[in-house]
Amino acid sequence: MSTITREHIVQWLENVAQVLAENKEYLTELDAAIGDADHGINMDRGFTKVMERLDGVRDKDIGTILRTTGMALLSSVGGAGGPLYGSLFMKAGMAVTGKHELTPEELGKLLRAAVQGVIDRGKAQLGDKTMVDALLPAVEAYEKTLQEGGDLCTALTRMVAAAEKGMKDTIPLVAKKGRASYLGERSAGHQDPGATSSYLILKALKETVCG
Amino acid sequence: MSTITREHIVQWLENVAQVLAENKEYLTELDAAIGDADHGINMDRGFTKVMERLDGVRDKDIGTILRTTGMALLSSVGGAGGPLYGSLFMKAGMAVTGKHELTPEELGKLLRAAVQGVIDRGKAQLGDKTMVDALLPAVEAYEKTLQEGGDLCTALTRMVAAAEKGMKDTIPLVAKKGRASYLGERSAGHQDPGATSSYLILKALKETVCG
Amino acid sequence: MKKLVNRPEDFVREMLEGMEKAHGDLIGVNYEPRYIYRKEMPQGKVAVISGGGSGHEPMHGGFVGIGMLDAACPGEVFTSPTPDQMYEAGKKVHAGGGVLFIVKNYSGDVMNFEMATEMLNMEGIPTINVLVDDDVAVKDSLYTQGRRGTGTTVLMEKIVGAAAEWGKYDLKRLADLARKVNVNGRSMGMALTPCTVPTAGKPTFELGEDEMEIGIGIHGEPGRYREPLATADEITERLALAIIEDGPYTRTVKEWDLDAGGWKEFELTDPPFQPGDHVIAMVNSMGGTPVSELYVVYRKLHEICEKKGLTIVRNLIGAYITSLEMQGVMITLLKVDDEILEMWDKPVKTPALRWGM
Amino acid sequence: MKKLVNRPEDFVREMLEGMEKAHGDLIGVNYEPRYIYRKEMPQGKVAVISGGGSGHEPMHGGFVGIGMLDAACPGEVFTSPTPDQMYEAGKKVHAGGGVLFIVKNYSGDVMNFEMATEMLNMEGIPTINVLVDDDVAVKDSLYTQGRRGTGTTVLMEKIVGAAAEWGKYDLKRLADLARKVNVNGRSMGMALTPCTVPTAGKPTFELGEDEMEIGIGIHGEPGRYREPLATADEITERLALAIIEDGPYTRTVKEWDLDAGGWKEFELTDPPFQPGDHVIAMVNSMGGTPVSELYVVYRKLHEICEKKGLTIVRNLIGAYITSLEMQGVMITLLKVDDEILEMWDKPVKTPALRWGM
Ligand SMILES: Nc1ncnc2c1ncn2[C@@H]1O[C@H](COP(=O)(O)OP(=O)(O)O)[C@@H](O)[C@H]1O
Ligand SMILES: Nc1ncnc2c1ncn2[C@@H]1O[C@H](COP(=O)(O)OP(=O)(O)O)[C@@H](O)[C@H]1O
Ligand SMILES: [Mg+2]
Ligand SMILES: [Mg+2]
Ligand SMILES: [Mg+2]
Ligand SMILES: [Mg+2]
Repeated sequence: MSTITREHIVQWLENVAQVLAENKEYLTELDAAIGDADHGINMDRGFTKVMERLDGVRDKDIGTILRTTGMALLSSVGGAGGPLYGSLFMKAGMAVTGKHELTPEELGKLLRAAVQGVIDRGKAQLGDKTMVDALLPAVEAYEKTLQEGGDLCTALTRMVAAAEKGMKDTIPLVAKKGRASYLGERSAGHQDPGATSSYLILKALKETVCG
Repeated sequence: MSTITREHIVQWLENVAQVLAENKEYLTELDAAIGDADHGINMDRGFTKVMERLDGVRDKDIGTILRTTGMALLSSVGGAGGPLYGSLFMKAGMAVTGKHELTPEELGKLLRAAVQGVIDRGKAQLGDKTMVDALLPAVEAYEKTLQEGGDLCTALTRMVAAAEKGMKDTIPLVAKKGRASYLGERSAGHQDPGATSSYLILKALKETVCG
Repeated sequence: MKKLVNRPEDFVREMLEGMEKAHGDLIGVNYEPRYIYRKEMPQGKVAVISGGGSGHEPMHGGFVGIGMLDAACPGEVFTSPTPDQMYEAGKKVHAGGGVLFIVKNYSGDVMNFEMATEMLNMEGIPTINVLVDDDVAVKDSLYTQGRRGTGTTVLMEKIVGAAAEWGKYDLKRLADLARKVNVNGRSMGMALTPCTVPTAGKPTFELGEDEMEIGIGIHGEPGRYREPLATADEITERLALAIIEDGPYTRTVKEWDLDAGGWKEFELTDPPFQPGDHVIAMVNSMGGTPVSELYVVYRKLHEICEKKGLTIVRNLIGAYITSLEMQGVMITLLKVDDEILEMWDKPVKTPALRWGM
Repeated sequence: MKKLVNRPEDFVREMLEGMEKAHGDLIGVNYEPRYIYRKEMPQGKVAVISGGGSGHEPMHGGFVGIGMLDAACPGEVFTSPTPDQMYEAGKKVHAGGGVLFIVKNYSGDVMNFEMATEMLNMEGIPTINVLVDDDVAVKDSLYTQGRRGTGTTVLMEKIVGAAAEWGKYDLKRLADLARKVNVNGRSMGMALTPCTVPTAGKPTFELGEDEMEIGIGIHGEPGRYREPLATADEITERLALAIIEDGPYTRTVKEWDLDAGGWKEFELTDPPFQPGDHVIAMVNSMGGTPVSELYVVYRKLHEICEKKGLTIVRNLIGAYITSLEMQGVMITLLKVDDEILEMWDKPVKTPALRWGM
């Protein structure tokens, strides 16, 4: 396995929709503890909308598919998740405009652009207890593995491991961004819902491409 | 024992105040089941007011003492209980104006006037599931016992027994007057709070006079 | 008990103190005996007074002001006020036009207001007591004391208040209008949760997570039926149809007769609603139901009324006659004619209802 | 879940349908994307628009009308609306005077409104986004995203809405006024009970019978502290002192700069309250607390303000910015000057706030 096809991307999005539907209550419960109990509901609503829109762009290039995903999320998720995941997928799409297949390096650029989109929009730093805590280490692990000569599936596997670690590492943190920040010290001891959905999305990517 | 003194009456009212304070929650619970959960609170508030006013009329005649009691209840109990018990004591007082002692017959007139005051004000009939169901049989038992030659304490004892029976007989009844009537059939199976407070008041009279 | 209270015994007094501080430009409060009164009373106007147990806020105190009530007598929570309150309030705001009492049909309210009516008339202040008994959840009137006074009270206070203020109606004409509003208004309510009287400290009844009470009054009392929880649409249909399809309702009322100088009893009959009727619709929160849910109910009510040929010409959506923090909803429909509608639209300025000024 | 709802997913839409049916003379509703708009928009007036998650009713939709908001964008319950809603609403009510967005400081609201601000300005419609961040329960601003927008939002919408309607302010002057209101307003809230998001079906947090949450926001989220239940006076004191004794508060805000055609960031500082200040006081129900309890709170608030040398010159007591059926109270104090007070007193006609017309 050394290329990512358009079919992979479509399949990935479909898998994400399914995984988020399955984890709707779990994500919402995480958000209830330190937020406002809607993250799972929001993400599920968003990817339901993505599924509706996907049919119209299935045959288009990967850039169009991902930008369409971003627009669908932007206009249906709302909350913090909407602009953040909207930016993530739109920037991801803009990084691969016109392409129908991606090399591992191109996927790396896509991922980097995606994460940068989230950071530009939300201004969160590592350790602020947000989705950035899962996304940024994940992209870095992916890039590093490729640089060190690892293959696509090794890179994706390490990416997911880093995302999982980043997600779990949010537990002791005191939130600095997002709703959880209003809780101050009380936000510590809970896993961040956004970091959790980010982990699930990256995990679905690895599983789609590499099984 | 064949006369009722002013001291008896004052003592009776004090005992009623105490008994109603003790039964405040019980009466309120009965009212919660088929009314609005305030009968015990109302009666306790009323007799607290009576106690305040009593000092000013302790040395007056029985008529004045009872009319003052009625006025105090009227301006402090509210609800249905206020005008009804207000009328009961005012009519009782008016039946014995100027008297400092009562014969058993005079007490009978007092009781009859008292009950009539309740009926005139509230228009309830026997079986409507109200305080009348305790009061009316009680007065009739008292009058009958005297007519048959019974002494005061026998008459009072039979009065209390009749009140108790009347009170308990309200349980299966469907209410026709008062708040409980809004419940229709659902009012059956519960003892009427007003009949219960009436029983307690009459019982206190017997116990004050005869022990 | 989850409430913003201090000592439960002080609840009503402290609420009144808050109202006095908040609305001192418009209203005053007398504490011994308790009543809320309008500060500036126009000479010659009939004084419109109501009262009842506390716990139904904003009714009645929140409706004292210009173009509605001139005084309100609050009892303890869910306990009718005492006759001396209505008597003193009447004397305070009487401005030469006499006094109209608006009385909700509960034995306590009826008896206490009757006594006050006697007292004021004996004092030479012409006073008429008009009843509100609009709750269709109560069926029988022949042997019982009939229907409770609920939502129509709010509408009556607005309409009759406007006629006294802006229409310059005299006492008898005002009583006629009040009676007309009463026979044309019908209500029914339901509860999702019970409520807690502060001095009692615990809920007046228990209700399972999947249950609701249909046909409640406004005193935290259980309703006519306990049923499995239903959807907003089903509940709305249940209440609306009970109101719209209610047949003629006849009862005997007892009012003070100014000419005879004593009580008179007479029959009144509510005419059923007819297709083509124009109505004011109130969707009222029982206290703890937020306005978002009321709009969900209104949406369905509007649909049902259309289907039944009733046109909603005005509406009132919010918490106007409540049972403390109870969650639930009450629907009131009042058939209007030109006179009623004209008076509804007149300006009103009270703490809880305000438009046109 | 004890609510008047049908399918939870339909809750917001059905509420909007109810509002449209109830207030069709004043407002219209667009469903795709969702926004509530004022029906008749005066030419040249700045369009004042707000929005946020649903569940805070009557805010914001209930404040659309004359002299307050021109449009409101409701998201799902407790979820910020999406940029296309604000963008379309802006295009709909823009009448040549540009658009002012009133944005509560939550990451979701801020980001979605920022995107809409960019889109409208790119479209040639001058648009400024002004923040409300008034919740003193949140202390730190240096490393976090700062204070939440809560009660001051309601007051700002009234005041800024009046300046746009009656004062004919242009966009920049209106934004200046909005900023002035924000730095002079402070709030703090508490909850006696949690609330239930319809689609979630169960309460967002659990609270024991003897506990309360202090320093809550408006999204059913837990507060800063959980404490043993206290009396109304103690709670009022806790909230009022936190507000009155709050020190200067500085944060960086990001607004669209019309001249530069891009974003600018700058610092804003809230001046602390001073003896002698005149204030508007809002005592707000979180949704399920009845008005009677609010008056008990107001009574104590009035006393505390007097003691601290603050004069309450106007008040607003009721449910204006809520968290569904949550029981609890929020206090807001806004220091006023002549300009703010003049605009407060101007007529307003919306479904939920009305006076002078
Ligand atoms: N400024 C931010 N930057 C990055 N992520 C953020 C930011 N603000 C919030 N988040 C993420 O968003 C998640 C919450 O999303 P969601 O519940 O959908 O939105 P909301 O908080 O508006 O209800 C948080 O768990 C956090 O990971
Ligand atoms: N018309 C009436 N005649 C006689 N008794 C009545 C009448 N109406 C109510 N009652 C009595 O009053 C009692 C309730 O009193 P209370 O709870 O103090 O008043 P309220 O019903 O106004 O809350 C009932 O239990 C009943 O016995
Ligand atoms: Mg959330
Ligand atoms: Mg009672
Ligand atoms: Mg009562
Ligand atoms: Mg949210």
